[in-house]
Amino acid sequence: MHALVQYIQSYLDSDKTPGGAGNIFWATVYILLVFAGLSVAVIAMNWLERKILAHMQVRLGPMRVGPHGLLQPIADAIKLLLKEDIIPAEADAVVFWIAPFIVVLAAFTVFVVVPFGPTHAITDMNIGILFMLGVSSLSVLGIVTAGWASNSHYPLIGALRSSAQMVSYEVAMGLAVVSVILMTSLNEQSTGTLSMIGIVQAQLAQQEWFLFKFFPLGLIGFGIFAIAMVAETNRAPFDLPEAESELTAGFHTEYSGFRWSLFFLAEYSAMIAVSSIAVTLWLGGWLRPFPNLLVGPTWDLLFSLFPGITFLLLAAMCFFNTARMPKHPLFKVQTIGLAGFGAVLGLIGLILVLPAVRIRVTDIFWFSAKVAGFMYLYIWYRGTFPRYRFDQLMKVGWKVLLPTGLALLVLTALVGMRTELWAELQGVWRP
Amino acid sequence: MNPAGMIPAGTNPPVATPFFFYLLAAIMVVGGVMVITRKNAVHSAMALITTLLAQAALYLMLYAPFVAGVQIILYAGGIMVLFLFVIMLISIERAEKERQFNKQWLVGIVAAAALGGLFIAVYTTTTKGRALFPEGRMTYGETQNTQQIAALLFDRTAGQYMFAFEIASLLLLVAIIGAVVMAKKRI
Amino acid sequence: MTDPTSLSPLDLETPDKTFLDANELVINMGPQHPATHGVLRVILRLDGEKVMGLECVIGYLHRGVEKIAENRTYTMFNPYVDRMDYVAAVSNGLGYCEAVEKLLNVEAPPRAQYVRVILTELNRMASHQLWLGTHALDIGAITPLFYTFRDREEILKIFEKYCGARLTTHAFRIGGLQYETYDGLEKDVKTFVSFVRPKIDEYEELLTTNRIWLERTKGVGKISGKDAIALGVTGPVLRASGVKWDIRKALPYANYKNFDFDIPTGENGDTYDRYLVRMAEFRQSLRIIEQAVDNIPEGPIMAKVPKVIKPPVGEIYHSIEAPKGELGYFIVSDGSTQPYRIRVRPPSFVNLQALEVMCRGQLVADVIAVIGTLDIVLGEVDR
Amino acid sequence: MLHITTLHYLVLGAALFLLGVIGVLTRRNVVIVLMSIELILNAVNLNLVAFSRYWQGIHGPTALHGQVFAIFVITDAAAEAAVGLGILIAFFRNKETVNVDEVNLLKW
Repeated sequence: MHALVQYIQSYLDSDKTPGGAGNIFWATVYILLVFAGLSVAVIAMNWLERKILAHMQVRLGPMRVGPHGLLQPIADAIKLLLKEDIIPAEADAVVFWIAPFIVVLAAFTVFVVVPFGPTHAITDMNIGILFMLGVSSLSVLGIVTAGWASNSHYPLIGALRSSAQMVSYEVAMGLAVVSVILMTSLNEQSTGTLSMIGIVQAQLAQQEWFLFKFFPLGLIGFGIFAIAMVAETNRAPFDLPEAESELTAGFHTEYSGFRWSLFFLAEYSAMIAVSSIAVTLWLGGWLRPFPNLLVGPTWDLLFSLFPGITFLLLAAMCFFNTARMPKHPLFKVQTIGLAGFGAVLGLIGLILVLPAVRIRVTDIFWFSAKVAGFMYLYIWYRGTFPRYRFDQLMKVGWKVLLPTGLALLVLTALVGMRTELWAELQGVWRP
Repeated sequence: MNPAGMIPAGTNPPVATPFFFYLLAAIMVVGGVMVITRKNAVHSAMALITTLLAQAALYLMLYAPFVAGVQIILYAGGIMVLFLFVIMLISIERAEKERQFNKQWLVGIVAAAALGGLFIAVYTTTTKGRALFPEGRMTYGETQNTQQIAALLFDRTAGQYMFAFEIASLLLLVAIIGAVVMAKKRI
Repeated sequence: MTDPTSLSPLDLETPDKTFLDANELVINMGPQHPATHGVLRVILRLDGEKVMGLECVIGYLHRGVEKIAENRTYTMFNPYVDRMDYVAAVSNGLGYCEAVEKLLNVEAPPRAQYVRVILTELNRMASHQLWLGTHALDIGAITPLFYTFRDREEILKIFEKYCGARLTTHAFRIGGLQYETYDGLEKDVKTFVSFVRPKIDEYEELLTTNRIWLERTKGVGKISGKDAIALGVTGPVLRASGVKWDIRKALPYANYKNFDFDIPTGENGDTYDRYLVRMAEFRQSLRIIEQAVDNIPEGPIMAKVPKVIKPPVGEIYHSIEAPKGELGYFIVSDGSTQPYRIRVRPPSFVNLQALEVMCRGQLVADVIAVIGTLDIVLGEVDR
Repeated sequence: MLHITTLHYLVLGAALFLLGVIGVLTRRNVVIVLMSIELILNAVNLNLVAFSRYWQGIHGPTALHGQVFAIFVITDAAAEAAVGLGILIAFFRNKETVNVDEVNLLKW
């Protein structure tokens, strides 16, 4: 028993990830935490998307289930779970059954290497970014098989479109990622890295987010990735596979209930996954703003107060809206619910202000905040853009992003090697 | 991270190696059998994907994470998607009802059995009481694997495979053009 | 493979289409397709995703409006016309009432004319707003739909206040108006004009320079002015092809000649130009409404029309510029209380005939955009 | 049993190789024949990576030639699959079949 406690405690002083330290207990804890956090994030994202999109479109969005529709995702989940699980008669039952699980597994497995902080990742792999791209590309298999197994035309066309789109944009995405990996090798030993943690540490060491590296090269790479990641997740304006006006609902037309909700879960966690890649590669991952410029205990204290303050602000918003609730007996439950929700948020905020908690969550907070920015962008795109036509989508992928990516790669290499190249050139000209 | 990229013995040993090896090996063999026995090509493809993923895990156990990554991204995510695409483009309803094995299946089995006998003969050969392949002496950590492969491929001094690498890229280019020429309706 | 020698000469002349060539795919779009705006069925002949030809199958919403007219008195038929183009009911009513007035040789008093113009132009805006929302939705932009419906609501509120109905208004009567305007109509309309003007900029901000919108609409569904005239296309679709033809100017009805407004035209005749023309028409409608509201004269709202309408024997064709194009009524009277025959020239029906010309050679996704840009209402197509 | 040696990997590779060979020699469906070829290539790859680890034990951690070979084999597999499936599509378009034993004419 004592040995077990010691085993558990031994990790707490480690400066490695649980996987890196080989601590199975903490690895399991981290896996559960990431899984739970992801589920909560997907649920919150569901509500936020509906709310934000609604407010962009001069609507209110869900308002009935719980105060301001806060319980709507839960109601939706219950409805989906209680729905009859229909497998079409002519469908290939086994493949139909497996397909959503492939998608969900692919979408969740990538979070093994997502670095929420220098030690806050399940594990750090030597091939981290390659692993993320590879595993997230596996979801194509699930989509293709889902469309095929439905044995129906719309899902099949939707699946083919979807996977053609994902495979095409993976190319551009990969090129943008490689340009970042070239940037990581700009140190004395010129040791680049594929590790997600290593990439962030390289940004810290070079005192620059890769977004601004070799301006505007980093920005272009980020732009390519930011476009490709929207296409990769089949979201607006690249949501052709789900173009309602053409294809009903894409590859998951025949799915219902629980299995459909798996696709839904996978879509949102894939969005979070690609956003975390973008954050890690270009936006400094878990690093707080100006980690090299604004140093010192005062700044550290100030920036580590952000998580608590954010939650307290959210709590204040809840209380403000509680005060604005109609004073009618019918709204009593809702008012109490909103106040209770605000109280929970406030409590979380207070806990996050505690020094012991503060230093441990600040990295996670900055990472999540950056990812949340991307999530907002996704919603914003959906509210703003019309849908691309399929040939235009392919044109953007192959004729715009791919050549830009190739040029970017070559330019990044040239700029990164400029001193060596210059020395070489001088050697050639003056023998 | 020490310079040699070597994990000192005892700090972080692999967990339950035999168990995972046999588990993955069983998955691979069952997957392989399913690949060659399924009527439906999609089922075959799914079985092959399972085999490939299990093999990627075996690569990880062999301290070859980069190959494992390439296996996942290229094989499972690229080539198999291509296979599934083609299977869906060509109708397979008819193919399922037809005879699955060709007329020379017996010859094939016999030839394969002969080959298997050869394998057994080779692997059971011992020279002076020693097996042909004794166990490797050390296990190496994977922290520098990618960098070392890159050094072999690209480094000016240590790199031996740069020419081969360029040839491989040419091969891919030829394959792209070939595939487009073959598959396009009107050029 | 068949042995080539066994083929008949005829077979050799027409080689098998499937050989080394994609076979033409015939698919049905509709009648329950979400993007066909009702119950239009389009039979598409496709080569891959390219449209080789198409055929519209209509009549799923046929109610025999023209036949009904033969068994109703002139007054009784008036509400029926609202049910044709149900998003522009006021225009339908205006056309019918003016046609019968022409047959009776009476003219609505000036006050009625002004109110008619205001309501018709408001209705034109409502119709265009509905078109914009659904058209953008078809192309994938969901937000404009909510914006346009928010603003259309204000128009419908004015209609409701005036005549009690929102959609099938039945606002006009033969000879003028049924109702005197309510107190504050002018104020309501003026408030609406100042409210909606920035909103139109808002729609344009979302779409006009949006890259994806440009890519989806520019060069899509092109039709030349010549083709458009040959096919009898009218309204914004014709004007977008560069033909300056607007019945409000060409054959002025009501009192449109008193108003100062422009006819917006396009150049290329593609979907984007049609969009621009309609957006410009919003602004022209606002101009007309402003002029009309400022100058509503006092006076009677009904001309002297007999209780029982019994037009003299004869026939009349009267057309107006409905939001979708030329809406014409051809009425044959045999001197009785019921029309001998009424024939409606619905703009949607005629414009729909241009669909094949516009879509040939385009992609399937463009068919949806083109159906949207034609702004058809199946109630009017099928009648 | 307790130690997984190189031989274990070699036996597994041999088994997969044999499965692939059987598939290639007996199946009629071209797609499955191509998949069997992938199986063979993978068996080879497994051997190469196992050899690589064995070689590392003798020549130090940078002796990764087997892994480099495996990467080249994967590249070849990609090229082979692309061309093979391209041929398959052209073939299917002409003959409406995917059976290997019906490809017995040099010309049709």
